[in-house]
Amino acid sequence: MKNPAMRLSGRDVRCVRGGREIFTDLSFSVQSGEALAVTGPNGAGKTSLLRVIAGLLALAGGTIDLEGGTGELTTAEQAHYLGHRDALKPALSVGENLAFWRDFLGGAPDHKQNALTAVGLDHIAHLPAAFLSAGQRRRLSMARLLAVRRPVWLLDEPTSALDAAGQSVFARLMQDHLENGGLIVAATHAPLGITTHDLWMGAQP
Amino acid sequence: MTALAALIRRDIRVALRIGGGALIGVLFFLTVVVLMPFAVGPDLALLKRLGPAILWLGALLASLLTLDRLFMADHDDGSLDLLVMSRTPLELACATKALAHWLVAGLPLIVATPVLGLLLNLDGSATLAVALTLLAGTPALTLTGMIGAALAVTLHRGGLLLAVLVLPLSIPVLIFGVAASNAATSGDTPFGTPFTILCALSLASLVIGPFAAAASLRHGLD
Amino acid sequence: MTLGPYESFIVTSYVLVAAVVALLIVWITVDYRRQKARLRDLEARGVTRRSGRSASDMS
Amino acid sequence: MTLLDLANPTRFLSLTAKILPWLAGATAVLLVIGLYQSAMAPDDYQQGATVKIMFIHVPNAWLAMFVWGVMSIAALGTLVWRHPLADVAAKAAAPIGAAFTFLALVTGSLWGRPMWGTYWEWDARLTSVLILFLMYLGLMALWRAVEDPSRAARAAAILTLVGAINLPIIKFSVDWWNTLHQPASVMRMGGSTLDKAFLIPLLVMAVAFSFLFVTLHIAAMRNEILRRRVRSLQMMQAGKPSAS
Repeated sequence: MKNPAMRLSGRDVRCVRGGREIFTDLSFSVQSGEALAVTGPNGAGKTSLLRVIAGLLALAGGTIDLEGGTGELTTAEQAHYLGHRDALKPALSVGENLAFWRDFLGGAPDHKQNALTAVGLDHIAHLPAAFLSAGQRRRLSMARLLAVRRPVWLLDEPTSALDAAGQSVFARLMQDHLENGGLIVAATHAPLGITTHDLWMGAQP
Repeated sequence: MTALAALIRRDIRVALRIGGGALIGVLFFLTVVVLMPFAVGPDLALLKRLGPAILWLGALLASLLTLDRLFMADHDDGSLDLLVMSRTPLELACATKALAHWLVAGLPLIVATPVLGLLLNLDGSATLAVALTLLAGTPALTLTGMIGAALAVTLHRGGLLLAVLVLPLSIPVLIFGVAASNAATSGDTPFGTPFTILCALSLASLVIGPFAAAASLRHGLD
Repeated sequence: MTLGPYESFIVTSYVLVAAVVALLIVWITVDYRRQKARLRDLEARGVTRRSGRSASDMS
Repeated sequence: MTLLDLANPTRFLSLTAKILPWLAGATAVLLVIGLYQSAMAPDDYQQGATVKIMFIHVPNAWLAMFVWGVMSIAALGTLVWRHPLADVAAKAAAPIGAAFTFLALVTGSLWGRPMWGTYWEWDARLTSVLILFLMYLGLMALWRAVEDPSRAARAAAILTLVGAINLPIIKFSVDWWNTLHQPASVMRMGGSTLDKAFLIPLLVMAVAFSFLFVTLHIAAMRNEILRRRVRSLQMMQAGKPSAS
């Protein structure tokens, strides 16, 4: 199932957080099949930009538009946000954690097992999430992106804590997503393993 | 509907599993009520008179203290971001979380009431009246407390601040809850009037609570 | 054996004690079966205590 | 059978597997004898047949305190000697102790009802047992609050020991509080002048219940050892990469 052609664009975006201006006059544009890698030094506002797009931070100025999406839904409602924190409950099992997000976000029932297999966690689906290592927790939150289809992926340092194998798995998943007409905005320090457009934030080097 | 059912299932599971604090509220309720006679003396006639008030105060504090983590836990692990972003209206999600919380933390208080009524020398009808008023009133406590829990996330503070914010809001519930229980015990005032008002308070907070909590969460995220 | 006017209290106490003790026994038995089943399940999946040094006998 | 032998959980499991049926059998026999003797015991000239409640109330009350004592020793084992089975013993004992304390409370109040006219009187002895019950529940809540049992063990051990030191103080305060408010008018048990006709069934029942506790405790400890084994195996399993 291919997503219709979409374009996520921001014009003159300004972000103020705690009274401090994080960035201003930032413009960007990504369309279906493209990935935007947001790079820059710590504190440049990469995470803030993702949270602004996700609707988790108020827009202080400018506009963010998603063209070609489902009309009545907001950008946030058509997006996946993979933040620093994994949104997992240690008391629930791996499978239960994923099943909850699949049901809550409205994914198809059969996607859970496939998603777990894709990230290589299917053999420990019954174990409590408390037993997972940082990298495995990351893989489990990646599985969420697969269990529920959303055209826009907002990824904050997605490959941190992942080993080489995990990074290549994730690169393949992102590639599939792009080929299906999805689009990705990722804040990152490390190369993602896919072709990206770069958006540099902070002072010009 | 699946979304809300999933949320309720998750919250109940997390609360009941190891590490969850579902039954600590009841234990607190039990302890507070048992402590009272040491302060006022073991005079059974006096305890009988104070019984409904003691039970109500205990239930108020117990339901308030367990609310602390209602949104904070979700905020700390990042789940709250996803709840806010989802297609399910945040108000509904808040109401659902309140319902799940009430089921694991509020309902056990009502189940424990008869035992505590025994300790406070309340007779059967008085205990029943207190249990009934708690059943009608604790939803209001949970729902107004939820506003405080949402504010606590915004302010990155829980605990005592939450209590200071929410306790004044719960005064009406306390007044009519105790009034209805006393009316049933003494019998010189009608039970119906305060009890109806108590139900009305619960219904009103069912409307106000989720909206206020959702608004506070939306504007408080960063 | 007559139990006098308070027969119901005496019978209730004995029944309650029996019930709670029975509950304890049932809980312990069920718990034992469950842990055993989990161990068997883990063994079937090829996870054994001999397969890694990290799992000491304790904890 | 030295303490050192028992320190190895695997040996503990195989040893107790042999002992447990005998313990259970002895408990059953003792209980039957105790119950028969209790049934045959005469009525008290003051209390009538309600004295029969004593035969189950007193053993439960005795175990309520004894189990806390066992847990205190286990707590010392955890904190001082770092005996590997100590926190297993402490954790397994808590729910059993709570159950006996609950029974002591309920039978006490059922025994008191005919004497006092109410189920509950803020009598010093009952009140102390009630506080002991609350402390058991708190301890169980503490065990449940932390997922990692060895981390919970330290906290629980400290709480258990503090409780053991505090319990006499609490008992003393409650006694004082009670006499302050009401002259001792409540039922007094026969004390040392207890008639032989009551004393023998009572002792048999006390021994039978102690055996019951030991049996249940060992069985619960076995479960706890298995539970930890499952946990560590699962953690190993989580650490291994996918087989596929």
